[in-house]
Amino acid sequence: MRNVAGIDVGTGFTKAVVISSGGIGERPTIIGRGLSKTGVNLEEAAERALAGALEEAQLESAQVSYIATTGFGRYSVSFRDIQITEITSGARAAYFLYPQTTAVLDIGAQSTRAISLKENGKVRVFKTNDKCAAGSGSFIVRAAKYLQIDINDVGELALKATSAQPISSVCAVLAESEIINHVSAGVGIEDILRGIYDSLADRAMMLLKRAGAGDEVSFIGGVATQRGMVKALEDRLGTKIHVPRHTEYVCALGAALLGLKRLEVIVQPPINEDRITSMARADFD
Amino acid sequence: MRFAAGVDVGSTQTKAVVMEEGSGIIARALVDTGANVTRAAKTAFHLACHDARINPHDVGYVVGTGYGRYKITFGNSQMTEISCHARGAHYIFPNTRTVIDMGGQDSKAITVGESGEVLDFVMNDKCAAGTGRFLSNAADVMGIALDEVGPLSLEGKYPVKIATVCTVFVESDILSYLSMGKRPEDILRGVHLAIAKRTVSLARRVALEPEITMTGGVARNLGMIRALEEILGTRLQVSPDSHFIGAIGAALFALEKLDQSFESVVWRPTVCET
Amino acid sequence: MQALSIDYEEIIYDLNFSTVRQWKAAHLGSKAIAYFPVYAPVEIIHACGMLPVGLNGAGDRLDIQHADARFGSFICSIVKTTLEMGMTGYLEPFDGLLFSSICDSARNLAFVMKRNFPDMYVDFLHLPHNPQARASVEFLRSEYQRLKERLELMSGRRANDDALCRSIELYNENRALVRQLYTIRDDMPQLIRTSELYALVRAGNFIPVERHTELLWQTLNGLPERKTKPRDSIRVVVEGAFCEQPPIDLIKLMEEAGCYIVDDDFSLGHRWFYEDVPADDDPLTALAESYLDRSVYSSVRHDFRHPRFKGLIEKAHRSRADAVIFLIAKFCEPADFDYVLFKQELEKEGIPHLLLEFEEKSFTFERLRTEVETFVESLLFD
Amino acid sequence: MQQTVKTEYRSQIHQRQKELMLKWYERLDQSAEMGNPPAVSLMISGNCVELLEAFGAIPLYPEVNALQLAIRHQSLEPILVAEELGYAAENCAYVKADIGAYLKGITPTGGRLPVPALVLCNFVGCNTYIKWFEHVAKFTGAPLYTLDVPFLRTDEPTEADIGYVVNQIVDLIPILEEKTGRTFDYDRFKQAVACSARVEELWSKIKHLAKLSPSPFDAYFDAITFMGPLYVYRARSEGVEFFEMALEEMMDRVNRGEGLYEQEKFRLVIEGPPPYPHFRTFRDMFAKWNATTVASTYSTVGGLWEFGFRHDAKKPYDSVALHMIAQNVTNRNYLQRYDQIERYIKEWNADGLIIHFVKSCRLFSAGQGDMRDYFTKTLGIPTLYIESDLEDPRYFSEAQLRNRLDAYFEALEHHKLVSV
Repeated sequence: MRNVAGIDVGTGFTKAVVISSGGIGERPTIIGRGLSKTGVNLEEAAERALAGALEEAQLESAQVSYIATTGFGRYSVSFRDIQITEITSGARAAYFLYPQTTAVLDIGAQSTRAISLKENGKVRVFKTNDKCAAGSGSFIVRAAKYLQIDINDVGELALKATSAQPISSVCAVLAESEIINHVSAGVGIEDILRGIYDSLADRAMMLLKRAGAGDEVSFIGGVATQRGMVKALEDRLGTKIHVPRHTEYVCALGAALLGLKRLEVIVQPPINEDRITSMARADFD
Repeated sequence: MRFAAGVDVGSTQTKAVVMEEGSGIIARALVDTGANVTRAAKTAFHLACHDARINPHDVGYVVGTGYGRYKITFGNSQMTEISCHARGAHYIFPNTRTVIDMGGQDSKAITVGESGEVLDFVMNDKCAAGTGRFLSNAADVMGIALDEVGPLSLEGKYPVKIATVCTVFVESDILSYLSMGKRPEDILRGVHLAIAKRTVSLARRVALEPEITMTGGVARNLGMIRALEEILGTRLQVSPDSHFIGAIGAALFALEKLDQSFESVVWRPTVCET
Repeated sequence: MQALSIDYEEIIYDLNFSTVRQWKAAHLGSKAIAYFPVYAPVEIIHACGMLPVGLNGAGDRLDIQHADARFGSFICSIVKTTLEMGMTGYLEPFDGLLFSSICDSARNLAFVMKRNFPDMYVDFLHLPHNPQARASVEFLRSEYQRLKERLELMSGRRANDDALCRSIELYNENRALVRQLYTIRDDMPQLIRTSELYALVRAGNFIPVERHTELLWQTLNGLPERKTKPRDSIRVVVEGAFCEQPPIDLIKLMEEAGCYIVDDDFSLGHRWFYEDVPADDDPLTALAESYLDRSVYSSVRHDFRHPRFKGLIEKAHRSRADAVIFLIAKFCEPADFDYVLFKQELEKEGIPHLLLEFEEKSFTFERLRTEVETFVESLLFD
Repeated sequence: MQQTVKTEYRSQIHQRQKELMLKWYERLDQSAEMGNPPAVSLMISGNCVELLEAFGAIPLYPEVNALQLAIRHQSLEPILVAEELGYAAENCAYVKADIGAYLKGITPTGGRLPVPALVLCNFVGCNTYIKWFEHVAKFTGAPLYTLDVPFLRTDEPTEADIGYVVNQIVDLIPILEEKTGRTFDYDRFKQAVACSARVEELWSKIKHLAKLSPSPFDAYFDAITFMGPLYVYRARSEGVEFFEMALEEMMDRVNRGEGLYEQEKFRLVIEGPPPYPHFRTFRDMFAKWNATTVASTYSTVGGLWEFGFRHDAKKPYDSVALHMIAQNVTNRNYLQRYDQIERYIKEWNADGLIIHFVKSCRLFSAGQGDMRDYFTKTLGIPTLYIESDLEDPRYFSEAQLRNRLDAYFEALEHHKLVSV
């Protein structure tokens, strides 16, 4: 049994997951999670998140054999063994949680990503939408702030919409003006919110199509917790989508899983010493 | 005694100004626009009347301007904020030839003629990049009060280079500079310079002749004024009433309507847009 | 010969064009002609005793303060930085500007430059889009002739056939050396990093061809002594940056992320014939024929006898590439259009690909880094 | 106080135009069904429809289809289809709508569109055309030929330019014979060129009527009505009849002193293509201020005739070549466009200039900021610069455009008062 940690250093929060490898042929299990606010010192944030996860797992830090980092601060954690992008790790976690997944949709505060997977869970094609924040979660955050609604209630409210109002602006900030217009025209808040989800969902669908994704979609990232968004996507796909329960930990989990793979390679005598030492990155399978 | 008023409904704040014939500005009011534009306009107008100690019914003419001008139900007519800013700036600084206006969501530059008329103008397009919102976002991310970012930026000696002009993405730019250990004043100085460059680049589309007057909410930010002056290589005129200038211009147009012996410059009946 | 201590990066990002100023100081009364990418007949400029200089934009060294007001949204950076350089005096070392029919933005730029800099000689070449027409060689020859006469007038020096042939031979040698370096990189990418080769080749835009040829020899001769271990990287062909040039840090980033770039279309302007130009017969005809029949394809050269997507597939196979990375300048419409057909053909062939967008003026690449690393991870962990 | 604005007039020619365009779509449908008449894809810009007429072939203009989709609010769906294929947000939306519509089988009238016998890319200035037609050929499997027209980089076309184009037309004849299965009829070619010359004369006369105040029509919004017949039927008798009728109708209006409004308040020149997806809304923004367009560059995309050029039946090859090289706005260089606009402002007696930047089209839009600079700073013409798109409905911000236009007209009104 070996314990591996994955740490996702995100812009807002840093998340850590510790997994235990289990026996041969068994699925690894999650034994601890930790969360910390990222702030300005990324290394410290990673330490705090990891400490939280270790506490839950009732482990000492020495009992962790391997640490993989992911997220925007993946290079800032000096005690890591390897860094992996959040796209690769998110996809791996979704595949672990829902093995039938053919596509992963990841909508965070600042970007939307669509990833299509191969049958073995590897990334096949990914498309990101990060030129402009229009298609990202910050769109919702701003709308909620403007409409003076708790962000956690937005998803539920949108479900009550009867006639969604389209949002056409391409800029997340200027979309606020459109929202003002709707509000002052007496449009219900639910209908406006639903319009925002529709707009986001349309952009996400375009990315999924461009990535050539199949029908089994797993939805991760901060926005995945919002039921209004899930509904808007399901309407468009005509099918249910998978949403992990602890969506914020997904990338950390994926990093841990990939770290475990890497660990398995290392513990066996390397076939080609040269290759391993000179490698820029590791072979997970 | 005859009174006229101008109401400027902006994206973040609504401003009202009451003027009295012969004596100029007698009252001002400012409220947050919020979700109900019509109510905000009415509130600002009534507050200004209250401040002037007059009955709203005594106001002979009201001109609405700004983004939400068509939502003003009690107004007599509307003018665009471009005409109003030119007029208002000219009233306060008669030698004004260029107005640079920086508001919450848009920036504009206006060339003004000798009688306060608009000769030429440009506005930023479709994207809130480089507007006042950019600054308030930066302030939010850094956890600094909005009215402190300007003064603080003036202490920055080694301004960072800001890569993005997107108001949303600048957040991560700032975060990564913070995590690199950059000093907040240097980051803010970088942010101010980035916005100033973008604004000047916009303003260069018009003739940009002195005297240049800066209006709009951002004109209260000393850091921004200095950054603009640095890039323009010239001084800016800034009035303590900078954020009221649109409303002042509107009130001036309203004053003209009171007395038909004034040449009517522009007269549009209220058109229901919806 | 000077040792290999030249800072190529300094040369290619030098806004003051010191190399051009030095050349002009050493050749009093001589003129320098700057050409906009991609296909400029440098031989003709050279034969008239002038220094041809490639305009490659301004990278991240120049803030765009004036040009945004002239070229609005949805226009690529190199168009704006070129105008900005003019408006801020950086084009002062040049006596003329040469544009050609590569895209609509560049074409309009040529005439905007003409209006804003009335004292500068600005010319525009129409390069034929219909190579299968019988008359295309003759037409292009007449176009080159028109240019030559104009340049002769400026330089006061006749470019006779002998001079032209000599220039052609000089550039033939130079291009042959560049091709050789490309071949070596393709065989042994560990010997010469792309960021190094890129700077070396691009430097040729700013220095006399004779000097550049020396530098190419020097690098080539030094390669056998290099002892670098191969890295476990994927082999990629980079396509799409034929005009506006990516920041060199972005190329380095791709290498760090685990890519061996084994073929590319960077700085095409300097190496756009894949064979020598015959220098025996009528040289202007030889140059015209070579553009039509021997030039490297790109998204702005049109020849429907040889579709570009076939060219890319051949290139990928020839260089045994694992993948193709499209590195396309933001708002480069020709490259954006080609991407659609390229993508279809690559998918038919089962060649993985990634689309990246850049601007010459970018200096932070976090998003691009994530994309390249993910792409490499998706191939390496297969 | 609801102000009712009369935004356009409807009359005989509008009816006739509809009939003619419907007939064109019927013939295309027939071509799709039976391969007869053969259809050849052609670009509007500086088109050589006379040449097709010599083979009895029918032109298939993708821009017309694209703009028809946009006017009918049907362009977004095909644009999204194309973007799924990998077309970029900034790629020309005409192309995206056309390709997407082809793949989805969407046509403006619901009828069929033929696979062309030849995709004839008349390269006239617009580099996007080359890509567009390459893609059309790839997706439809139709053969492709590029007729390369040298860009007008000198004041006048050179001998070499004309020779090169004439030479290619001669090259093209056997190719068209092979692909259309029709022999080249030289007499018909000359006849077609003669028809064009007559239409050009009539159209030019109509355009000159806009010099009068009030102008009997809007040379931007109403000019669109003339463009269909002008490009599809120019080289045929239907075209001549249409334009005879149009001139007569316009003369009647002039004689009655009829303009678009009771009082024509502003006379404008507009540069750039219109926002077809919001055509009516956009027009209303001008009508609200009683503004009439008296001249526009967009109406000279297919040909620039108001300054005197005509096709010439005595020199059919040379005049077709000349038209393509030098007598349409797209193949003329940018500074020649400045001159064209300057002439419009002076000779058509305009109050100001509106520059409409469209995201799709760099040919039109790259450098319009410099154009703005020239007209405002060098010539002192009140100029407004606005942005949207000709095909993509997502790039139209009604509130912003209205705001800018209102401010512009407020300033113009003041300007007029001051100068009186």
